[in-house]
Amino acid sequence: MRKSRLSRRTYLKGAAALSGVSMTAGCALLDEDLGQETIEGIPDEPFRIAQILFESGPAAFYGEQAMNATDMLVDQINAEGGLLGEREIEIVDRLDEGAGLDSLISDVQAIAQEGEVDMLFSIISSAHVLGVAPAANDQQMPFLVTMPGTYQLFEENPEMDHVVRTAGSNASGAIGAVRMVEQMDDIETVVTIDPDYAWGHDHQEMFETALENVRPDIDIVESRYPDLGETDYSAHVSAIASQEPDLLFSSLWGGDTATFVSQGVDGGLFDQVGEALLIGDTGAPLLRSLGGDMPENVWLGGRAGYQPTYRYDEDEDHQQFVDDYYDRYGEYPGWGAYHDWAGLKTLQEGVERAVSIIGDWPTGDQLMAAMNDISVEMPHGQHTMRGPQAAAPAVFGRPTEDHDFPVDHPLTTDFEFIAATEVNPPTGVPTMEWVEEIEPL
Amino acid sequence: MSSEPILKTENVRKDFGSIVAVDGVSVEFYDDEIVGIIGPNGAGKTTFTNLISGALPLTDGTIIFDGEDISGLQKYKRVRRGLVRSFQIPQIYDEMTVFENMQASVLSRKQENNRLFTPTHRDSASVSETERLLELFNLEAHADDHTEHLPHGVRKVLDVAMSFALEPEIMILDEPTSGVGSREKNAVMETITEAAVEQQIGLIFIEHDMELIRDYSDRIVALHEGRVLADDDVAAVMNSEEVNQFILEGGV
Amino acid sequence: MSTRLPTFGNVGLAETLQNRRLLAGIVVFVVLALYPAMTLNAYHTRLLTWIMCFAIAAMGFNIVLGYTGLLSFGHAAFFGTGMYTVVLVMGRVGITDLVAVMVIAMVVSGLVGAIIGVLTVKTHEIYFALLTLALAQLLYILAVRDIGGLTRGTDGIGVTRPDFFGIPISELPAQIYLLGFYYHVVLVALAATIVLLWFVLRSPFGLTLKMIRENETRAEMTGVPVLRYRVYSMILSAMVVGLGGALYAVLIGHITPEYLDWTMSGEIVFMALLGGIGTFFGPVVGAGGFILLQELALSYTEYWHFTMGLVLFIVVLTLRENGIWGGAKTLVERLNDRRGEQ
Amino acid sequence: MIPETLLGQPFVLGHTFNGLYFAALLFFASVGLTLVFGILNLLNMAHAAFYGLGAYIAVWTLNNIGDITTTMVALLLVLVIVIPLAVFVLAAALDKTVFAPLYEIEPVYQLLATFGVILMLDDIIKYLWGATPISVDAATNPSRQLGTIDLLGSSVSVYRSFVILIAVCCAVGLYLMFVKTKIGKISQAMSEDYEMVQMLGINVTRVRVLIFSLSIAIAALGGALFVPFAVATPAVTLEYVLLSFAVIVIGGLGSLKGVVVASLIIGMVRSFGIAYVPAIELAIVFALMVVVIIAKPEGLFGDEGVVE
Repeated sequence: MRKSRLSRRTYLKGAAALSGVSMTAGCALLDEDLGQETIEGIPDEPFRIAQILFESGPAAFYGEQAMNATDMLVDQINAEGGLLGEREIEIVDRLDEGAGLDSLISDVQAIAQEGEVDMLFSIISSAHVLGVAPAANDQQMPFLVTMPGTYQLFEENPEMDHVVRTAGSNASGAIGAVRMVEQMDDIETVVTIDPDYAWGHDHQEMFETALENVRPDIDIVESRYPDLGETDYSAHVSAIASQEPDLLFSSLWGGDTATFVSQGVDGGLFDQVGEALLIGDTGAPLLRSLGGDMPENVWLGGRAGYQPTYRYDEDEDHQQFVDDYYDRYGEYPGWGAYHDWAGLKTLQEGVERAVSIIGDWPTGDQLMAAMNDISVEMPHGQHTMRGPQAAAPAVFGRPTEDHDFPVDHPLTTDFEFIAATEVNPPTGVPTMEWVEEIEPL
Repeated sequence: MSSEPILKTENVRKDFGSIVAVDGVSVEFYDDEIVGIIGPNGAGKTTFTNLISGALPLTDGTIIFDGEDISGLQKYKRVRRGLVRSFQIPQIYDEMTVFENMQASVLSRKQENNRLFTPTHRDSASVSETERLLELFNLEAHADDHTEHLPHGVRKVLDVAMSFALEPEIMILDEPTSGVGSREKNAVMETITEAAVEQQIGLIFIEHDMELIRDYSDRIVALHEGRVLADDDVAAVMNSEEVNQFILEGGV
Repeated sequence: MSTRLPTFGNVGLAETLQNRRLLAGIVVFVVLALYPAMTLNAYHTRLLTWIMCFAIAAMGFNIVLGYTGLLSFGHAAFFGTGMYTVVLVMGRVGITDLVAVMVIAMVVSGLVGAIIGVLTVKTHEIYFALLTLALAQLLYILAVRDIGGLTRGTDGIGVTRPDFFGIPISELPAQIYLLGFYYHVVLVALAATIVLLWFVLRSPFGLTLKMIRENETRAEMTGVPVLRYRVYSMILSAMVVGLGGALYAVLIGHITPEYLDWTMSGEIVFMALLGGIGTFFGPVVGAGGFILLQELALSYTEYWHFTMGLVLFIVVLTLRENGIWGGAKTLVERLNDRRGEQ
Repeated sequence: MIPETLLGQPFVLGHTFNGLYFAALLFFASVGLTLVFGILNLLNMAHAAFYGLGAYIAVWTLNNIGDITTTMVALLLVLVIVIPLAVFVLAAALDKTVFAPLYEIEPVYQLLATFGVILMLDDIIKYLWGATPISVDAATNPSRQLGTIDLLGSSVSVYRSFVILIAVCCAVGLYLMFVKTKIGKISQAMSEDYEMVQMLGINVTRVRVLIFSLSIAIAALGGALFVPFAVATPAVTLEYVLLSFAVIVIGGLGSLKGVVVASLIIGMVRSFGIAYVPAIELAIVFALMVVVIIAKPEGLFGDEGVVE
């Protein structure tokens, strides 16, 4: 949805590109004398963000959480005066990913053309980010990517200097799961079930490859790929139950996990499997929608510790975030909310860092450069950017009914934490090459 | 009469399930005669013409055209050889003009359907031939009209004219005057037969109107229950006892 | 007997009319060609490129619906084939010249068109629509499931920019490439498609397709090998639609199987119908109308599906095969008539 | 490779049960489509959208009914009687307004106009219930409350058995309606010769509204029964539009028997397909559709009238 058709301004960005001005890239920018490119002082108008997310379709599950968290956090930041306490943030536009890639790219073009937006923010779909990010980068339009996990984003487009991603890549979830299995006893057979698109296939491939390295004694006896948005898993459930595997691994996410688990419970699936590792982005809203149906022999988690109960008592910021969110929306934040929280935190830090180095409000290029190699404090500890890409740890927990929160659905407890260094490739190493060489701990 | 028949059916048979619609019909047709086909409803007249034109596959028997067996030949190939039919209900192209309808036939006869780049209105050869044909059939006044709203009689004439444009050796007309006002019937038949004689086209026509049959046929084939009841000159057939019993009195 | 050209007075009239149309066409072409340089508006230029790609596709589609009279719900197959051919030819085969890539995309789409054409040749009306839909959907599943390992499933594949006759033009900055160069390539492709189809559809070949549309039995009984011409029509249509898809692939830069899905076919049908399937320029107008309408609806409401659905519903019920282009033409004719009377 | 355990009897039974359940849902989604086409000559692409609508209405009702009642009988009555009845009334109103002009136009235009209706209905659902998938709360969810029973060594969902039973009743009911009742006989006559029935002085509009609304109500019934075991998502509509077309094409347009047989075929193909050849399961359905249209365009039972 594009609410604003802002007045057309002079064609600044495009003209710069047309006249062939080459932009200096990366951190080098920060070290140089940037006199004429900087803007004097802090601009009067707010920092304008266009948010891209699903407002329709199955993935609106995340879109809604992300939108809620962003609205809440922006209000909070602005209540303190805004970025640096001086410049307010305004969400001037929201683009619906449900409109498809054509519309997204064309709208990004329009936004860049109008020059009335300072940064693009969020985005959910891996397929979309692979199309939109290069297009935004071509327009030299800053783009802070918060949710999609595809490891191909920067590996396929290594040149992008106007894009950063504050979410860990899907490697952290898949390899985190392998690290979990590594420590488990009595596991001989595994069945995997993942959604039938690159997200699912990537997860399965990384999981299988790495598991072969660290636990060659374990067999993956079957791999299933239901459609994204499948409404009836009963055939899959029967087929998996018949295998009676020691472990079930799944990267199904959002509503798909909910449907799968509830139909699995119905078909007695979790009595037939030893343990289940559900690493799709699963959080409090999922547990809420499942009600009392969550079996006990599952591990929930994956990239980053995005569970409201994780270090709730130890981390004041986290506690405040969770409570505020609950007060405002009547439910606990899910992964979509946490992802955008990490994004906004990184933006705040990036602005501070840039200003402390150059002494002036940064241009878009400088801001993006400043967000490279930065780290922010998140519930799971330091959330570190390696270049433009975040390296997140993996956290897993058990569902429990036994908690002090004012909701009658299970939340997670008994957390296992796996450090970011264990579940992310070193800087510069392609993900799949690293996965193939992974070694036992 | 020419010595060799242009079209010959040998023991042609057609079954629909257990019903035998055409039961071993053998007839010869020549390119310089007009043959009327008569018979009560259900006698197999239309099925017989459909077999000849290829609209229906034969159950048994042979169809010889111009000395060659065409029993299994595709419809359009029979047309290209000169075996053409018109329809009881006019089959014309509704959303096209009369001129285009006619030119479509002319171009198809010349097998120029695959020409890609000359606009049809610039193709002077087919344009002038189309005009000549329209004049011949008194259709030039309607040349630019869409055929959809034309009076039935005009549509009927156009249908027949389009078949003439194919320059056939022999032409089958399925009730050429059905739906035409009784006063115009003779005029329509007159136009058709004159054109046929002029261009040396053999005619086969199915008709219920016995007067037209008597006036315009050289020969009559009478069908009854899928078989040939009589095949002779007009007077002989009309006076045949069997024909009178089964067809003429039966009230067609 | 052939003394008759003059009696058809409208030939002369048509000639003048055509010249006026030709003139108008040239003016439009020149204005469009100069537009990016004059306005430097990247958004408009991109939007125009987008519209022109789909205008080509919609015109190609209308060969089957408007001229041959068959509603295909599977033209996404050709559009998507054009797109994926570009990616695969550039990525896997290593051919990077724009013209070569486009020609190959057309040939491959034409082949797919031949196969689908042959398989559907004996069906009509809804059976034809549903059969084309099912066949295209098979192709879609092939791409989604990444069978053969070519498509990378729903995440799709990125497209690099092709060069032009050995000039390494792909190294230009994106803006200059798309606005300065590629826009004009698409414009020329659209102009060429219009001119070519203008002649083809007025030729005996085009008349033959119309014969099939109006009365297949009669066409057959006039000696036309109907089945063969239906396949020809499908091949020609597939090639043009494939060209549209191939051009669009470079513009969008990233391809997903969505472009093979039946809803994509629905969009192409929608465009042609909106503009007017009974008119030559209708599909071009329809592509523009559809995309502008969608952009407009998207900018004012999140309920843009409703808006589009309502428009489709109303167009089908009121304008039918005339579409907005045919409707506008009728309106102009009526106004002219009235002026004539006064 | 098929693991041997998969061929064991309990699992074949399990897949058969899943297939029957899926066939039941397909039957609900497609039977009205084929009846409306066969009797009223309307090809309503938007038909399955009412399946989606039924699902949303059911989810909404069940999630709000908790304060009034949680009795199982009441919940099931809501799904089987109340919701279809409400949609029946809605459909009657739509028939008189939105769909009335569509009866007059060519099938090809019907297809396109009703494609527009899908788009509109899509957004109406989104406006009313949002785009996030919703599931039925456990407390008022018959599927979860009824649980499972052991049958021949495998656990069988009670609720899903109930859905299959309703589908069988529905099919038998329709059959009886067509052969026994006057309205059924008129409908059959209409499918053969609409004009003739009109000329006999029968109020065809009333029959039309009845058949149309009944058909839509059955689709909504299917959606309502579907949702307790699954979730309501906007994608349900489009999925079932395609599948229901596959069903009626394979079964033969306008044939009740065809819908039953084709639903069973596709249900089984999907169930066993997902279990044994998951990668090409959906491809099998479309391949089947292609083969049927090419080899026998009238479908398996398409040339035999509504109930032959």
